[in-house]
Amino acid sequence: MQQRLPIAVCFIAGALMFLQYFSPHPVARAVFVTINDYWQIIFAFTLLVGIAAFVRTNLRQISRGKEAPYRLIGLAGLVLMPVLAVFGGIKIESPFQWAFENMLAPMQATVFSLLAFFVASASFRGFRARNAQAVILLAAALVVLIGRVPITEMISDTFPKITFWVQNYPSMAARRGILIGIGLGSMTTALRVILGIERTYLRGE
Amino acid sequence: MDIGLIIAGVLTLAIYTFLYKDNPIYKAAESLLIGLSIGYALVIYWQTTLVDRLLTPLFARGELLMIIPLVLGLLMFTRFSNRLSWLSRIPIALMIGAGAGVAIPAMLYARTLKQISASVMPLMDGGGFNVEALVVIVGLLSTLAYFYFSREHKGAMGITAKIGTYFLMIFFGATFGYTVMSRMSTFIGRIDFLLTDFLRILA
Amino acid sequence: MNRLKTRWIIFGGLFLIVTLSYLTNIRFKSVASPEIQKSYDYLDSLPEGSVIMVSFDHEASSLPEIQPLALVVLRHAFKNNLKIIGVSLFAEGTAIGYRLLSQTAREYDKTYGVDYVFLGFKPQQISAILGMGESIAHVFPEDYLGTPTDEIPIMMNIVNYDQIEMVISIADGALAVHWIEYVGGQYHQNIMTALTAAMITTYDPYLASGQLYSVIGGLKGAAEYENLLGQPGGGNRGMLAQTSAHVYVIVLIVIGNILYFRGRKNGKA
Amino acid sequence: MVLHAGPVQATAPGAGNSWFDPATLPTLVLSIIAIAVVLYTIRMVRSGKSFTIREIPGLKAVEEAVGRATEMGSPILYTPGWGGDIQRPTTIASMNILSSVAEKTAQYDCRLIYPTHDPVIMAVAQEVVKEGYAKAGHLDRYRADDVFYISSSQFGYAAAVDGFISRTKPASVFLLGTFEAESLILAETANSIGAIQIAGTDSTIQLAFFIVACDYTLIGEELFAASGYLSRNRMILSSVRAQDILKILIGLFIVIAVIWATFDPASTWWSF
Repeated sequence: MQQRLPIAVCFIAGALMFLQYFSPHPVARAVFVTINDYWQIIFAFTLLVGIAAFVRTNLRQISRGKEAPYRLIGLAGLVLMPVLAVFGGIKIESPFQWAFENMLAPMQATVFSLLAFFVASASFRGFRARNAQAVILLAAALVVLIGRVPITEMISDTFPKITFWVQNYPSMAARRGILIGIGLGSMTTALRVILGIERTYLRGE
Repeated sequence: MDIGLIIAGVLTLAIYTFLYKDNPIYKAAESLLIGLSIGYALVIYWQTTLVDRLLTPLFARGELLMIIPLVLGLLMFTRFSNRLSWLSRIPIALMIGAGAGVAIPAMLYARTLKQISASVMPLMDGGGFNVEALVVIVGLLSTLAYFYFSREHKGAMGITAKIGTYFLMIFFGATFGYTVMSRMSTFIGRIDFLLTDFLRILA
Repeated sequence: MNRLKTRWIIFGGLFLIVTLSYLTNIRFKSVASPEIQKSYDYLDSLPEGSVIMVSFDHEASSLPEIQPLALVVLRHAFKNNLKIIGVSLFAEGTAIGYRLLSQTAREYDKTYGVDYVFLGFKPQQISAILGMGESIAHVFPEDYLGTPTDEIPIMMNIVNYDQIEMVISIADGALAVHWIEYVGGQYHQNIMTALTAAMITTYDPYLASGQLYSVIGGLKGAAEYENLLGQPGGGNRGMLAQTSAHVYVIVLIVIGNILYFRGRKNGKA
Repeated sequence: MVLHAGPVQATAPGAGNSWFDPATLPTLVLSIIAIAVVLYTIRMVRSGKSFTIREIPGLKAVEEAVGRATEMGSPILYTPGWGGDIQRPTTIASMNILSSVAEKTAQYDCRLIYPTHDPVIMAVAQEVVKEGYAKAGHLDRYRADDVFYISSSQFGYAAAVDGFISRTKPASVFLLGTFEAESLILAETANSIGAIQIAGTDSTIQLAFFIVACDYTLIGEELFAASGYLSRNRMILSSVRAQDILKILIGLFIVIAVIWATFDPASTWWSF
């Protein structure tokens, strides 16, 4: 029961979602919409479970005195957003949106922008011409980098042309090879899951 | 000066201190970021999913069938019990199964069929030899050979796979080069915020 | 420790170079690429009063790159007296979309509800955009500010995509693909995108097949468009910084290799 | 933060009342062929045949990475990236690799830290790691708190894992799963503290960053093959074999279509 019921649910959901793909019939559409709706709702609940686990771990560590100030900041942030939403709504110019625009969004954008620095340090370190492959990697990167600097375009249109060619033929061909491989690997994994052979999610106990 | 801008500026700088090394200021900003982002997700999902798609249909419109996802969702909470936690596998199984079911045709269509058709081009074009078509075919087939796992890469297979790795390297190098631009833009955007809005050096 | 010091030098260099070049504010006279020209010409050719839909399909973190892109589109539309319906497929794009739209509207003295409207965000992107193919008011019974959609002047004559000339998706991810595949595919709607530079290659196949009308890509695309509009802005301002950052990365790669070969010569490769 | 789109179907639902959409015929045919091939190889395994796969450079590194962490007395950090959810095939492949890594860390008594952005992945990973420890006979060494959920927000997750890497200074970092822009942030931070990075993903753009920044990278499909190799799971190995058979068929199809196209450019039977 503990194994069979989930496997049966998995199989039925999988088979239905597979079959509906090929059908424009209203019944098939309804199946898709229903399962998709359930999916979204269950996901929202798992988020609640995750948050509960997060709060539990943090409280436990605070009581042990481990990094208590930081843990408290985290929990305060977590509580702040719902409180603002409850008291001021979530529409434009609400305190909730204010907190989003002035606290959360700038921090997210800044973490994202760290990438600029890491791109620089990785370039310095990762493009050394150690062997034939590394030379090709280096050459392709340089061609595109140079071809995409606005100044190069003003000097000559050869580089942008080479860049275009590299991207659209050799590079595109390899990308397709990777995509086909991933597509096949994903497909076989998905099939094992539906057939109940792959039971990673049933592990434990 | 607008208090919001000051907060945003200070938080921006706090994150940047990480580039020097991990430190209490970054750690505090990081904790705040994690907390706020979880709180934000909670509010958004609560409103757009739980209220709009579950609670309103169920209680305001009386769609009794919505009890099913409600129960499935609540089963996730059995994870906190040792005895009943197996029940949470049912909703997980539904999610995994549904995802897998839709993945099979979607993966085969978008990642396989579409890619195959796009690669077929005549080798002779308007009387001349089509170099591009040849490059694409050789690139694709040799990359596929690289991803052939059942046999050791020796002999003809080895050479083909080796050519495949060269094509892969072209792709990786070009993609890296291409993405540098975008990554730099984000940083330039932050500098713009710091110089224009926060420090008001540029007006 | 050496590893960290090298990083600090690299990071510090980037910070300095970008900040300094941003401060100098030298403008480039970049020629518009055919792609940008095509986008510009299309919007320019629409008669006054035509309606376009602008969808803010991006997250807050990519705003730095998205903002100049969004602004050229919105400015061009308002300048030519086109009407704009704003929507968003990402929760995070909602507040930003509304802000950009109302900010640009103020520049051109446009009235909310008459010249433009912002309908807000709907989750379930696919069902939302397909639903609008039947009836926009059905998907968005009220606008972002809570006014019933059928009481808004601009929406009076608009039922679905049939009354809309072009959908422009401003995206930092794969969301615009939905517009192309579903709205372009099923409702034969013209689709244009304004994309972050990293996403351009993802859309190449759609551009090649004609499913996508045109792309305005990255800060560079925004800068070129700004020049066509005759209104240099964020795109242009960032161009020198962009160029120097680019050159900086190239220089780093070269130095990295010089050090590597010198190290190898000295026998410690 | 991304609102979850959920499963997405590739064909536009039509308004028609027929049960079958002819536009999906090629996909259906390929699906049937693919399923048949997979079932065939599964049958072969059931009747006692075993498949082997070629060496993958990144795989030996897994063993090394665990050994190195043990020697240094430092933990191992394993994270599946922000881009995937539990039903994503890459995530499942990553779980299979996690299972063998957990077994090894249990044997050597090396701490294994697993932060994730997805509560369901957290739940499953806890079970997988626990089972790995049980298999190695060291259930007492398992720490549930080391497999934990942090923010579903992309850069909240990135900032947190970054902080974790700089503070716990793991000897080895495994970045296996679906990654987006956070890939390079994590890889470079791991490098800055001198950790070995072993990466693998199905996101093509991020592969480029991993290749440049990481010590070992499993490229796309290699991730699936690796999960079979490490877990010695015969069913996964049979799937790898099935993928290879399909690759041959695809290769043949392309060659024939190209030759056909060369002599008959007007024909389009190969476009779907």
